[in-house]
This record gives sequence, structure tokens and C-alpha cells, in this order.
Amino acid sequence: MSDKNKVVELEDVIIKFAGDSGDGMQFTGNQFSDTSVNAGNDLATFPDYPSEVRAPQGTIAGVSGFQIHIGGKDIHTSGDLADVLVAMNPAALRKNLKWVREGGTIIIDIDNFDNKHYKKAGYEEDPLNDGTLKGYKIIKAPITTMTKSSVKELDSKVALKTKNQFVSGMLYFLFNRELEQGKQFLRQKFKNKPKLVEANIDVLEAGYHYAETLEAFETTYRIISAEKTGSFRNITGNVATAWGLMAAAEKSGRPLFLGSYPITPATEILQELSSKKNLGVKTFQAEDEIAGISSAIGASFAGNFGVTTTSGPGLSLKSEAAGLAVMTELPLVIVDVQRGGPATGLPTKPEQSDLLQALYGRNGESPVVVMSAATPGDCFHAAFKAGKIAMEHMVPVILLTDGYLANGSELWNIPDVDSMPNIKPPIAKANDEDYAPYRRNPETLAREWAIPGTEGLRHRIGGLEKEDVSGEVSHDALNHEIMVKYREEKVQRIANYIPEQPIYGNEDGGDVLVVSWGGTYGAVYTAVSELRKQGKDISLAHFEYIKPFPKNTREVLSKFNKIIVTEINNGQFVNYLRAHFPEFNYLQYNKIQGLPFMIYELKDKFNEILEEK
Amino acid sequence: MSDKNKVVELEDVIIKFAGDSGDGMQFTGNQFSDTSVNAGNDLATFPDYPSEVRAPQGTIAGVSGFQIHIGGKDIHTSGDLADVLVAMNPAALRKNLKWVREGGTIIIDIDNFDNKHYKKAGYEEDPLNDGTLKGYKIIKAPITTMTKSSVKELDSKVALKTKNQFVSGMLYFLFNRELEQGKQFLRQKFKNKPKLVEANIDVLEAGYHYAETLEAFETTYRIISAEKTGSFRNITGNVATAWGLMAAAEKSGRPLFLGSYPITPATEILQELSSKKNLGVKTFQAEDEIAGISSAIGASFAGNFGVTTTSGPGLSLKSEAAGLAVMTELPLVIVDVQRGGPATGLPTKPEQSDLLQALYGRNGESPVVVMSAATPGDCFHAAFKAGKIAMEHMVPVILLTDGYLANGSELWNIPDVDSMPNIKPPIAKANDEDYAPYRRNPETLAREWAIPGTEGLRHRIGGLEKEDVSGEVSHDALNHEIMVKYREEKVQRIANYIPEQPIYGNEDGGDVLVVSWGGTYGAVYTAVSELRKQGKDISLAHFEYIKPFPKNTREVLSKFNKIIVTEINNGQFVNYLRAHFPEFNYLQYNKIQGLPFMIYELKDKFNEILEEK
Amino acid sequence: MSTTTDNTTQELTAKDFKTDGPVKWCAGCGSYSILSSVNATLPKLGVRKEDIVFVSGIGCSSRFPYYVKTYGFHGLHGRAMPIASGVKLANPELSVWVVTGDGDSMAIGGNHFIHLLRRNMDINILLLNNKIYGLTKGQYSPTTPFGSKTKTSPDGTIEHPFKPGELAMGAEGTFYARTIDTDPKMMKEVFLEAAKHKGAALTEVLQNCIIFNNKVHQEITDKDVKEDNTIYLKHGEPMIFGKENDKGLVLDGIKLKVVKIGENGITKDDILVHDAHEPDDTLHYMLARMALPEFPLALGVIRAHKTAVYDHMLEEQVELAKEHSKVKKLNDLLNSGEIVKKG
Amino acid sequence: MSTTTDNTTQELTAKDFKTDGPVKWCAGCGSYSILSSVNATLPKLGVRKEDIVFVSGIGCSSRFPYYVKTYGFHGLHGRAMPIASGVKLANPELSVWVVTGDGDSMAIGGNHFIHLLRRNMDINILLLNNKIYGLTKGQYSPTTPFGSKTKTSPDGTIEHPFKPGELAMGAEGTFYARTIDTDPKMMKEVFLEAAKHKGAALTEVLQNCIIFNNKVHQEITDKDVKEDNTIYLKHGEPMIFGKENDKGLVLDGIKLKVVKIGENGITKDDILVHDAHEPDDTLHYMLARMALPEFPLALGVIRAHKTAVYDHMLEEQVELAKEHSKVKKLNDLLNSGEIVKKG
Ligand SMILES: Cc1ncc(C[n+]2csc(CCOP(=O)(O)OP(=O)(O)O)c2C)c(N)n1
Ligand SMILES: Cc1ncc(C[n+]2csc(CCOP(=O)(O)OP(=O)(O)O)c2C)c(N)n1
Ligand code: SF4
Ligand code: SF4
Ligand SMILES: [Mg+2]
Ligand SMILES: [Mg+2]
Repeated sequence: MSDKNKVVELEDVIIKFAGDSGDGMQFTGNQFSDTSVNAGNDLATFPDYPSEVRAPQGTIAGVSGFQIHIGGKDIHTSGDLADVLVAMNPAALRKNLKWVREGGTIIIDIDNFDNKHYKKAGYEEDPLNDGTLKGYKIIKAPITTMTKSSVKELDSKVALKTKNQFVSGMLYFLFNRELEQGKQFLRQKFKNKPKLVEANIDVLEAGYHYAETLEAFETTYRIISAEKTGSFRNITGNVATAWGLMAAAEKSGRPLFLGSYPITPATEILQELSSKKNLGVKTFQAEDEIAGISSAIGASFAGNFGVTTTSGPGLSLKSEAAGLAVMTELPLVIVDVQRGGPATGLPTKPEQSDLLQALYGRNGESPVVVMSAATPGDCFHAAFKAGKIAMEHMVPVILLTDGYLANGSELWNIPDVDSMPNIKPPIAKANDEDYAPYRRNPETLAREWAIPGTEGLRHRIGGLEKEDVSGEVSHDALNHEIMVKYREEKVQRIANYIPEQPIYGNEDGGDVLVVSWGGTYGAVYTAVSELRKQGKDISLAHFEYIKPFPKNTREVLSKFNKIIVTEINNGQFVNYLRAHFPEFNYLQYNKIQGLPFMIYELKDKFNEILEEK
Repeated sequence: MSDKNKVVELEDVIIKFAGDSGDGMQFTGNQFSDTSVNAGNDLATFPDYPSEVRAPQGTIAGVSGFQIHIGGKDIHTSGDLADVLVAMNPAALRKNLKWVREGGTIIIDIDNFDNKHYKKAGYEEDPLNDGTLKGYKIIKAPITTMTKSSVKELDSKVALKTKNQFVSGMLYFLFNRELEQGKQFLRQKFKNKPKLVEANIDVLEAGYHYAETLEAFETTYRIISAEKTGSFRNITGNVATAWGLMAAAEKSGRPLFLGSYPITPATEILQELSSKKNLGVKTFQAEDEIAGISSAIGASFAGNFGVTTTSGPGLSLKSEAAGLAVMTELPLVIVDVQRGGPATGLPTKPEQSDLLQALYGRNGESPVVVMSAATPGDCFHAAFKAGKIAMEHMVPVILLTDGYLANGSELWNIPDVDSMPNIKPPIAKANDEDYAPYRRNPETLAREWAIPGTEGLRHRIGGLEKEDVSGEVSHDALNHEIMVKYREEKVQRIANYIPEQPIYGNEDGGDVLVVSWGGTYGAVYTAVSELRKQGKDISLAHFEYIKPFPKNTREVLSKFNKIIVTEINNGQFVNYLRAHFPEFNYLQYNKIQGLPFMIYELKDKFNEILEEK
Repeated sequence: MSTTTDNTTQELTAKDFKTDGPVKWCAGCGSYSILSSVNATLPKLGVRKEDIVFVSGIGCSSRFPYYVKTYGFHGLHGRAMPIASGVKLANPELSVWVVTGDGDSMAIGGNHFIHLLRRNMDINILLLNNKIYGLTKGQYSPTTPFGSKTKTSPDGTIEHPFKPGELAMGAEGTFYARTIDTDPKMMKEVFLEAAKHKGAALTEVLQNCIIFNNKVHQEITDKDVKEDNTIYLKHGEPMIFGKENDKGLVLDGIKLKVVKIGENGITKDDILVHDAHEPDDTLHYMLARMALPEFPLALGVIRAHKTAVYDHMLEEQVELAKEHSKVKKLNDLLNSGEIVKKG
Repeated sequence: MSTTTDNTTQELTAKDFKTDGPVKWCAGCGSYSILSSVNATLPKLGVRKEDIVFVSGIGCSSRFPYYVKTYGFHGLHGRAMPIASGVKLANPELSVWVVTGDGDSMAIGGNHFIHLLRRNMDINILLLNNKIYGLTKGQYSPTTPFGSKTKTSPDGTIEHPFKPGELAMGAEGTFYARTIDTDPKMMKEVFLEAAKHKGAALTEVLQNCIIFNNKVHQEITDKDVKEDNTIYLKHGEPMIFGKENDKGLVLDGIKLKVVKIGENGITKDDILVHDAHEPDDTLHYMLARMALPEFPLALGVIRAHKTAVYDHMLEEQVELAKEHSKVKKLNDLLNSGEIVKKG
């Protein structure tokens, strides 16, 4: 490392890598994340890629991005505006410029900044000379040329695929990272391809040395490391969900069965679990979503922990069978990784618009438990809790995550599975002479789980209304009313087994209460906590449990002058609150753009409300 | 007619026919209905049959019933408690006794009242002698024996099938009906089977003469005829729905296409329309519900009036495709004939528990129009209006009826189709150079219907988010927000095209407002109007339009001291009202028994509320 | 099917599988005799009674699980097969039976049907084919004969019906048998063969719906024509049929032909011998498609080909993975790969 | 397909069907050449350009309608066929095309696929079979070869794949052709044949997914083996193939066999002649199932059998009913039957 340079310490930094789908920006992003974790930083990341597998090169639609937020303090989101943007071509620049903070650094591959590329990107003028970039620090690096010349021996197509390592090299220098870690990452990724390792390392070094000699980089940075203690790893929401489900299986002694059909952005959960046969996980890639959930219900009937994973359109298709799980009172977890709707909608964009479908999207009176996860790492805990509730209360649980959580990652404090709570499903005992399929635990109202293969418990269940206790098919009028109420009450009683709703901020109440749920947590929490640091009277109630509500919900809401409900949809949770706690007045802040909240947007809105009298 | 008997005039009478599934009670009920219509009575009927095709003979599960309410004044329901019960066997008696009014007449086939039949029916004692029937007037007729002896020439199996005509004959006498009308009905039904006609007529006459000579029938009755003027016919809700859809097709000039999959209690709509090819109706019995709705969407795209019909579980399956209709902004009517849920639930019982699914059961922000029908005959008008809205506003409409409306019938004032309003869909003009798939009418916000085959309008639509005006696929953030709001606003603006919410009773407000929707109308209206006759301060707002609300809804609700919302579910509409008009306090009255409201239950409840201070 | 044997179960009889409650099919429904044949077959499986599971969809036929005293699941319309797949994969030791109708399996459930067959899961499917929707009272089904007038086809259907056996083979099915509700002896023989088959075993049972489609099978059930109109195929036996046992099937090029033994010099030895185990299904496909009046309807086990079974392979993959992996508990996984310890 | 002809359309060219916007498949995707072959075929249909409708589901292949300048409907995953059915039944004059993938048509859409085929609606289906889920980035599909390692089958799939042609015939399909993205000439010939077929025409196009399943078809596309590994079947022509045009197919009992002309006394006349129009599909079924290494893969129109078409029959029933009924308007219906007039 050159010591003629000044090294500045940073609390945190936001870097966005952007280029064509083929430019390897996701790879570089992941490489930088890994290295940052090893360097002891806290971090959160978010990839942002086109919905086409490979959209046309050089166009806006084809830009693939990866944002990473690294720092020493608690990092809760992948960040609002980037401090550093890497733009491999004009389209990447054009698409992302509005997401770079004033005064930020922009590294461009100058080799791609020509009229041909401008046209593809939709630039009418040369953005380098028309004032577009005023106020930014522009670093024009001949990335393509330099890459090619560092790996002359390779054919030029292959050579171009290593361009991203030139970028990595530059950033390793800029942020005073150890180059060895980058190399290690490459050796790991291309385990069986020593030639690729070599070429990539050559380019990585070339980038590093180029930056070292570059005057623009006279200042380099060191990001302070996080103060957290424990064991950590970088984890995405989908992987965390998969592992949380496995934790529930392990702690219940019930093998995990996943019946699923691929759909963006939920597919990785299926992919992750399909490689976990070593831990006894069975996955079944079904012919469609209906078969996915139906097989999970069948597996639950047979004594497995049945799970199905999907996104909005798939949840629609699962509606009828979800009702069957309600009627048969079997454990089932349905994970819905929400994306933009309606219909096929915006398949790769996050949204929180499946809430009402999760609550109400089934025929008849059909109550299920609805929960949400707050951060990528929290997906693990939420999935575990969903499994615990499903199995202990014999009930379907819908867990809502979203595309932002699913693909985003954060530094995650690895829990010790041994010290997690056990899960104790109400399994019926062999030859219990008093066994009746719809006999209920008087506290939880859960029926027992009588597993095929068990002696003396042969019985039949199904989707027709059941007689109380005996479980025989019944069309009796009063029985139906009793059973409808039991099913609802069973869900409501789960409130006795979940924590009270916490308030972050003024627990005794105050002026403004922000209410949120699900994947907006990071942004909302950060906004509220920054305003609190400024002395504002603002607090946060972030809901993990949606149905049933935590027992103290009414009390929490009653303690504040103003309630503002923030959601990435057109106001679903707020209407649900209105229906159940109509005595309060709710303000709402909604964004329906297939994008997460920016912290600054939230702060602006909250300040507005704080100032209103 | 013997004139030694006294003839008493009746305002109305409720008769229930009940017997084994094979006893022909539905047939007799229909025969009596037809005759009553011809006699100038108003009427309403309701069949009530087991969910098994033929449940075991002689058992409670196997009882098939048919209730008919005939009268001179406006008849709004098939009635609470029967004045006359025909019970062909002990099971029929046991199942229906609680639905006979005190002092009512019970006609039994004494031939079936023996220990064998008692056992099957679950009677431990002989009900004829243990006091069970105290307070009723019992007529013990040897129906089986007499029938057999009137048609000795027939083999006994065939003979037994005519038993129901013996019953008919008795009732024709009891109610001073013209026997010729009953004969005419038989000639019509067994058009090509003269032998059957003859045998049935013999038995009908035998029953009539038996009654004539019977002492128990010293008093006979004449039901006064209705004061309505116009042309009338007896119509069930499902047939009325089918015809209403045809009316919308005829008035719009767009051929009717129905894509559907059979499901109780909606199947008759498909059956009825499949026989209407003479009027250009095309029906497609699809392989499942998803294909049913998808084909209807395809047909709408191609310029037909696309419709799909189903019940709750089928609506679940149609969720995803309903969202496609929202996104593509094509006309579509989805008829949901509600039944008891959740899951397969109570397939033959009515319930109003699909409301929330209709409103919210789709992924993403996915607004549709939701309407309901009030009476069997109103199904015609509701279906017509649903078609008009769907085609003029380019929007999917969910029309909620239920099993009670669907199978029930009433005397229906035949409308003149020529004087019904025209339907004017916004069809795009050939070679319109300014045509853009998502260009909207500034008033309605409806886009135009550009029908394949039209020159100069080739375009592509689909389920991905669309760019405003151009209709190109768009992942743009702000565009998505705009389009989400457009879709919602388009539905809300329909409020400008529907009537204001009427109040039956005190239009300027008062003490109690009863709120109801859908198929409970007859019972709720009757209860309210009877109380009003007693001078009670009670009014009714029965909602036909659920989304959007009629414009004056808030005003209507604000005019009363107390609001009570009555529904055949666990409180779905009331929660929807709470979410949208949280400023009011709502009481609720719910019944979840797979049964319609009884008028007396409602009156009791309303009186209770009227008395509360 | 699962081969779990248990010595204590050897004395099971049909009674052990009879439920107490009433059976709610119409008097005269063909399903009754199917039920008794199934109940008579179950004790012969050598499986503990608590290891048997019946799964169904919705339809008259799908009420079956209520009448068999085993574990049972009355699912959703069309979804018996994926529910059964979940049951089987969760616990491959169970003997899993699906009972379904022609609408349940081939209308709404058509996709699950072809996928279960191609996956070759070790599940027995009894398809009660009455060529009509019974429970909903008489609409045409995917197997209703072309041109039939039903409640939803007042002018006659315009759909070419599926032939379940043909569809099964098109979907890579490994076992297909056809039998009929009027022949309990054959049913029992065929059900047992199906149960023994390792893999997905489809048995089509022609069933009479006395109410909505009475006599749809009469050409093959009427006493006087039955023997001439059907052929009971048995593995290893010549394809001979007829009242006089004098008719047989031979190949004429790649078409089947009915011949009379003793005429035109034809002897018994010229008649085709049935090989249900042949992997190539061409002949099975032809046999399954034979139709009156030219041909007799084929009954019995038409195809029974052994090949890799989904649930066996899954178990093997799981076992292998467990054996070879160092990750034995979730804690191992959580702490493998890129980890940083701090503090 | 619809036969609407319109004299003004005779000069249409492929350009008339090219859309302006960018085509968003990966560079090197096999779909590009399929698109140009389709665009080159459309002008030959003799159909007005506004009378053509392309319908698709979801998948890379299903983006097709955006790139053909006709009326188009990009539907839901798996639902192209019922949407297209609605379009066709609403207006049988339209020429309706479905473009679908192996997942779209045979995973989630499997049921609609078999039903459309059996109903024999006059719709053209182009099934782009890349044997993988492309759009969702590389999970196995129902046609993925047994044992393949994909993102969701890290230990190899344990599913027996469907063969689209075999499944189509099991479902009573009347037209089946197979072709390949590397052969534009053959594609154009086959697409035109499919378009001309009255009834449901299934054309399987083997398509290369360069990103997630590259070279899955290489055994039949590689220049040096292509001619020995495929046979292009043409109606009325002998089944001859091979680099030297010296191999042929003959029947050996009811099995197919590859022979060499000139060897063992085999002459050209011994070779089977392809009859795509034969109603009995046994031989078509065998041809569709031929697989390497024993047999060449059959390409071209394998089956094209004319029989009753659903949409034609429906139109006929409607016309007949209109003609014979006295009820001409809804008012007539409302006032027929049991009516009472009062007042
Ligand atoms: C989702 C759904 N759609 C439709 C129905 C209505 N339904 C019940 S059974 C049935 C058809 C039954 O036919 P089949 O499977 O042949 O059985 P069968 O009664 O003839 O034995 C239908 C359409 C339903 N219960 N659920
Ligand atoms: C209801 C629903 N389920 C799942 C998906 C996700 N999905 C989109 S395309 C696809 C598979 C595509 O495979 P294929 O049809 O073979 O098309 P290809 O991309 O290979 O051309 C899947 C699973 C979806 N969009 N909608
Ligand atoms: S309707 Fe038909 S299939 Fe159903 S129980 Fe009755 S006879 Fe059997
Ligand atoms: S992913 Fe495969 S199928 Fe999809 S566009 Fe790319 S190459 Fe074509
Ligand atoms: Mg059937
Ligand atoms: Mg594919």
C-alpha cells in the first residue's frame, strides 16, 4: 500500500456497482461484501437486476446493479444514496445517477463512453461534457483496455469477463482492503478452474495498481469496523428463511418437507433447501403451486413439517388449498416472498401488497396466522417462529417477506441452535382410546396430530365441515357455527404465546407513533432513530405479528397523539388496523414504486407530521 | 269440490314437502309452485337437499325438502316456519319438526311410521305416541298403500314413484286448487311418456278424493291472489342470473361467452346457458376453474362479453386470473354463488362468507367491482348491471349471489328487454391513428376495447405492469404508482354511474339503521317492515354495490343513532365498513349455520336493539 | 407399494377395514362392489392396517376414504394426487392409495395425474370411471363418449374423450390395468397386482352411475355380450377371449386383429401372448386403445413395467447425502463457510 | 387454422410482422431464429395481418408476442392455452397461435395442454423446448433429461421426463411436429404445415438456452453428427436418413429398426414410407418416441390427422340452434313457458 496517500476513516460508505447483465457486477458485489465481513464491518446489500434473463446490452433495461452499505455502526439498510458509483457503461450511469449523493465519486469505464453507447442508453448529448455530472467526482478509467492488456493471452471474450476484477482491484485500493482476500474469494469460486483464477487475479492486481498510481485517488478510506461481538456471516433473506425452517424442523423433531414451484423472488429458498438432504430435508419441485401446497399438506398429515414457498401469483393459486389446511387443522407454513402486483406485475421488484390476500384470500371464514420478517437476517427467526406456531397450534401460518429482504443481505449474528426453544407439537399417542380427531387442547384449542403409521389412531380428515370433537362430516347448523368460531379463536389465542408489541422510543407514549411491518424495518427504524437523536418525539411500533395482533396493540396505539402507518403498498395494513381499532385516527404514508423506502423520504414525511399541530 | 266444507281465506301459507331423496318432493314442490303462479299468487320457494347425490333411504341425511311460501301480499322469503308439513317418513318429520309453527298441520305417510323407520331416523320412541307431536294437527294418511292400490297395474317400484302425486292431490283439495292444472303440469313434464302421465293422474285424483272424504279436512283454504300487475313467472336465482347475463349481451351487441367448470350451487347457470345457443350464447365447459376464467378473459379480448361462474372454492382458484383481468383492463363478470366454507365446507348450504375474498383475494393492489343480488328475481337485474359496468368501464366485476338465491325462486315481474338501457362499450375504431392501448376516457378512466380483427389496432397486452397510455411493458417506478392509482380510481369513479344508496324507512334518519347486503334482503326487509308497521323507528339500507360504495354511503350511515349490520357470516361487511367509515359505531348480528335468517330471529334482535338506550 | 410386513397382521380380514357408519352412495351404485373388493384386497397386502392411507379428491367416488377403516384424507377436487405424493414422500413406508373419479383425475386433476405417473411414485390409483360428473349431478366429463347429451351438452358433446390408459402411457406410466365393477373376482386380482407393483399403479375401474349415466358400460357388462366384448389379459397367457374361448388377437403389420381359432388355419399358437412386463409400451398402448365394435375391450393388467421409483430414489439421495456430509446438525451448517468471529 | 383470405394481403412480407422495439432475449438464444422463421411464415398464411393473434404464458419463450406485430396476449404462467381457446371460440375467424415453453405448457400448464389437444381446437401451438426453466434461471423442467444437475436438483433429477409428442398422442392429439432452432428451412416448412392443419397443431421446437442449458440438443445439432442422428420425416416419402442417405427405418415385428440400404439385401423399397395422415397413431407414437443412441430423432410432421374440430362443431351447433328455434330475442325467451299476466 502506497503511503504517500492520506487515509481517512469512515463511519460507513455506500457503493453501487452497475453494468450490463454480463459485466459481473453481482459477482464483484458479493466479493466486496465477503471481504468486508472479514474485515469486521457491518453491512447490508441489495442486488437489483432486470426481469429479463439478459436484457439487451448497453440499454437501460439491461443494467444490473448491486448496492452495498458497509460500516462500523449498526447498518440497517443497503442505504439511500451511493457515495461511490461504478458505472461500466452510459446506461448504468444514466439509470443510477439519481441514486448518487451530491459530491459522490463515480468511476466509469471510459472505454464504453462513446456515441454508440450513448445512443443505446438514450443519452442525446455526451453526459461527460454537458454538465450532467457537475458536482460529482468523476474517475475515468480505461477499464476495458487495461483488462485486455493484462490478460493478452486470453481470447478477448473471456478476457472481457474479467473486467469486473479490475473494478474490484480499484476498490480494494480505495478502501484499503487486503488484496489477498479478494484473491482468496476467486480461488474459492473457481475452485476447479485454475486458469480462470490466474487470469482474474492478474486483472485484480492490475486494477489495484492502476488505482495506486492514479492521482484521483490521493485520498483512500478505511471503514471502521463494527462493534458487535459474536459469530457473524453475511446472509440473504431467502437463505435465512430456508435455514429458519430447518431450525424449526430440528427443534421439533419433525423432518422438513418443502413442496414448491419456482417463482421469482422466492425460488432461492427451494434451491437452498434442495441441497440440504444431508440434514434430512426433502424438497419436491411440484408441477405447479397447487401441487406444491397440496403435497406439503399431505406431508404434514403424514407427520412431516410441511412448508410451501412462493410469491404473490403463487399465493393466489394456493388459496383453495390453504383453506383445506385451515379446515384440516394441520401445521403448514406458507412463505410468500412478495413482489410488485397485480397479476405478473413487477416480478423482480419488492412490494408489500399481498397482506390482504394473506389475511382474506380464501373462500369462507378461513383464518390463518399472518406474520412478517423485518430484515434479511430476521427471516431466520421469523421462519423459525412460524414453524413453531404452525406445529404447536396446528394451524397454517403465512409468513410474508419480500423481494428486498429475499435478495438483500446483512451481517448476521449466528445463533446457537442448541439454545433456541424447543418445539413441542401435540402428537397423539398410540392406542389412546379417547383419541378423537377434533378433540382440542383446552388452552390452545389445537387438535392433536395423529400420524399415519401410529397404532390405534386410524381416522379420516378432509375439507368438509367437521363435527366438533368426533371429526365426522357434519352439516349440522349449530355445529358449523361452533367450528367457525373455534377456528378463529384458536388463531386469536396464539396472542397468549407471542411477545407483546414492543415500542422503540417512548414506551410510555408521546407525540408521533410510526407503525410499520415487514421488510421496511431497516429504513423506518433508521429514520426514526435518526430523528430521535435530534430530540424529536417520535417512536416506532414495527409489527412482526399481524394476525393475531399482539395483546397490547390497542394500548400501544392509544398512547400517542398521532399514528402514521408506512407501507410499500396502497394502504393495506392501515385499513386492517382501521377495521380492528377504529377508534384511532391513522395517517398513512405509502409508496408504490416497486422500491424500498429511502430513509430521507421517511424523515421528510415524519418531520412534516411532527411539525403539524 | 265438496261444498259441505268451510273455506277460509288466507293471506299466505307456508308449506314444506319433505321425504326421501327418491320421493319426488322437489317435483311436487315445483308442481304446486307452478299451479300457484297460475292461480295468481305471489310466491317464493326454497329447496333443501342433501349434499350426497342420494343419501341412504330413511335417514336424516337422506331427507330432501322443498319449502313454498304462497300468498297475496308481497312475499319476500320462502318463509320461517311451515303451516303445513308433509313428512313422507319419520326422518322427514324428525328433521323438519322444529321448522313447523305451533298448531301447524302435519301430513304423514302412516305406512312408513313403523319401528324399522323410527330406528333409521334415530327415534328411540314412537313419536306418534310419546308427546312429540303435541300441539300439532296430525293427518295420518296411508299414502303408500293408497297409491299402490290406485295403480295396481304398475310394477310396485314404478308405482311408488307416483306417491308424490297422492300428496299433491291432497294439497290441491286442501287449498282449493284446480286439479286440471296439476294434470296439465304432468302432461307437460312427461310429454313423451303417456303411460306415466296416466298413472300419475290416477294417483293425483286418488289423493284429491281421499282428502275430500277425510274428516280432518273439514276446513279448506283459499289463498288470496296477489295484487301485482304485469307479466309474471316463477324463476330461480340461477336462471335469472343466466338470463340477466344474456340481457347484457343483447343490449351491448357483444355475444355472450361463458367459460365455467361445474360446482354446486352455481352449476345451473352453466346448464341454463348451454341450452341457449339459439340466442348465440357460447358456453365452454372447461377442464377446471382456471381454464374457465382464462377462456372468458381470452373471449373478452376477442370482443365477446366474457363471463365465468363458480362458487367459493372456484373463486379461490380464479384469483390469479382475476388479477390478470384487472391488469389487462378487460370486461369480465365473475359470478360467485356463495356456499358454506372454508374449503369444501358445506357445499349445499348458503353463506355470505366470500365477500372478503371477492374484495381482497388477489396478489398486489388489485381492485375489482363487487356487487350483490338481493332476491332470486333480482339476480337478473344484478347480472345485467354487472355486465353493463364491466363492459362500459372495462373492468372485472364480481357478482355475489348465494345458494339460497340460486336455488330459491320467486314470482318475478318479467321485464321488457327493449326498454332496458343500452350498454355502450368503448370500442376502439379501426385505423384510429391515435389509438394507444392504455389511453383512457377522461371521465370513466376506461381504456378502449380494441378487438382482434380490427384493422390498424394491432397491439399486445398482458399481465406485466403497463406504461401509462402506451401500454408498453414498464418497470418504471413512478409509472407503477400512477397505474396502481388509476386502477383504483377507475373503480371508484363507477360511483358516479350507480344510484345513491336508498334507505327504506326514515330517509331523513332516525334511531336504528339495519345494514345488509346480498341474499338476506327478503328476510331483513320483511323483519324491518313488520316492525315499522308496529310503529318502530327502524330503517334499512340494503347494499347492492359494495365496491365502490354508493356516493352517499357516509351520509346514510351518519343519519342514525345505531347501526346494526346483519350477515350470514362472521362479520365481513361490517369490518369492511369499519375500515372505510371508521367514525361510526357498528353493532352486528351474524349467523353462521349454513341457513338463511329467520324473520323472527331478526325481529327479536332488532327489538332488543330498539329497546337499548 | 410399501412392503412393510408385520407378523401380527397376518390374520387381518376384510372386516378389519369396514367402517361403522353408513355408506352414502345411491342404492345400486357401482361403487359398492368396488369398495368390497378393495376391503377384501387390503388384508392380503401384508401391511399393518395403520400403515395404509387412502387419499381422495371430491366426487362420489372420492367419498371412498370414509368407508375404508385406514388413515384417510378426503382432499380437494382434483388434488388427491399431490396430497398423496406428500404423504408418500414424507413416509415411504406407508401404503398409499388414491381413489378418484374421471372428473377428479382427468378434468381438474389432469395435470397432477400425468405428473404422478411420469414420476412413478409408488402410489396406487383407483380411477372410478363412470364417464360423468356424478356428485354434481350429471355434466359430461373428459371421458364421456363423443356426442353424449348431458346436462351441459344438450346438443351432444363435441369433445374427443380421453382414454385413461392411453393418456397414462403418453405420460410415461409404468402400470395400467382396467377392470369393471361387475366382476369382483377380477377386481380383487387386479387390485392385488396393482398393490404389488413398485411405482405408480393406475387401475381404471369402469363403474356404473345408476342415476346419471346408467348402462354406459352395458356393452361390456351385459351377460350375453360380455365375453365376446371383453378380453381379460393375463401376463404370460395367450390373448384369447369369447363365449366359446375361440377368439384371439394377432398382429397384422402394426395393427391388431381379431381372429377365430380354427378358422383360416389359425391355431392357438398363432395368438399373441400377453407380456405386461415389456418395457416398450407400443403393444400396451394398442391394447389399451382397443374399442368396440372392432375389438373387445381389454381388461386386466395391461402394463406393469418396473423402473426407477421416485420415492425410492429420493430416500437414496437423502441417505447418501447424510452419509457423506460432515454437516450433521444445523449448527454445523450455520458455522460453516465464511464466518467471522468478533469480540 | 382459420382460412380467412383477403386479397389485399397477398403482398405481406416478414417485415410486416416485425415489431419496432428491442428483442430481449440473451444474445445467442435459440429463440431468435425461431422468431424469424415465424415472421417469414406468417405472410404465407393468406390471412389478414389483423386476423392473427399470438397468445403466450410466462417464460423466456412466452415473450414471443411482444416481437410479432399482430394482436398479442402475454398471459399468465401456464394459461396461454385456455386464453387462446377463449379467443378462438369467441372469433373462429382468427388465426390463433400459442407460444409456450416446456415449463409453461407441461409443468403448470400441463392440464390445459392435454385438454386443448383432445378437444382439437384449431390453434397452433409452438412449444419452445429448451428442457429447462429459462426465465427463472435454471431449474429443471418436465422435459429435463433424467439425472440432470440443475439449480433445484443438485444431486440429479429423479423424474422421468415427458416426451411432448408422446404425451400429445396419449391426449388424442391430431397434429404433432418436431423441429429445431438451428434449421430455419425446416422450421418454415413445418410451421406452414402446422398452420394449414385444421385442428390443434402442436409443434415442438428444440431450442437452445445458451445460458442455462447450453448444448442440451448438441447431439442432434452438431454438424458432424446431425445427419446421422436425425431423420426429417415427410409425408409420402421413405424414412431415409444419414450423411450418406443410406440409412432407413423398417419394422421388425412391432418395433422399429434402423437398417442400412445395400446391406443384408435391403433396398430402398424395404424402407417404411411415412404416412402422417394415418388415423391410427401407433406408428406415429413409435416415431415420436425414437431416441438416441439406438434411433435417430424424428423431425418434421410426424402426425397430421384430420378429424372433427371443436370450434367448427360449436359454430355449427350455434347456427343450427339459431335456425331451428323460434326464440330469436331474449324477450321471446322471457315470455315463453309458464307465464301469468295480471292486471
Ligand atoms: C374446486 C372445485 N370445483 C368444482 C367442484 C364441484 N365438483 C365436485 S365433484 C365434481 C366432479 C365429480 O366427477 P368425478 O370426479 O367423475 O366423480 P364422480 O362423482 O363421478 O364419482 C365437481 C365438478 C368442487 N367441489 N371443487
Ligand atoms: C404462477 C406463476 N408461477 C411461477 C412463475 C415463475 N415462472 C415464470 S416462467 C417459469 C418457467 C419458465 O419455463 P419455460 O416455460 O420452460 O420457459 P423458458 O423460460 O424456458 O422459455 C416460471 C416457473 C410465474 N411467473 N407465475
Ligand atoms: S350419483 Fe352415480 S356415482 Fe354418485 S353415488 Fe349415485 S350412482 Fe353412484
Ligand atoms: S435464459 Fe436461455 S431461453 Fe432465456 S433468453 Fe436467455 S438463452 Fe434464451
Ligand atoms: Mg365420474
Ligand atoms: Mg424452458
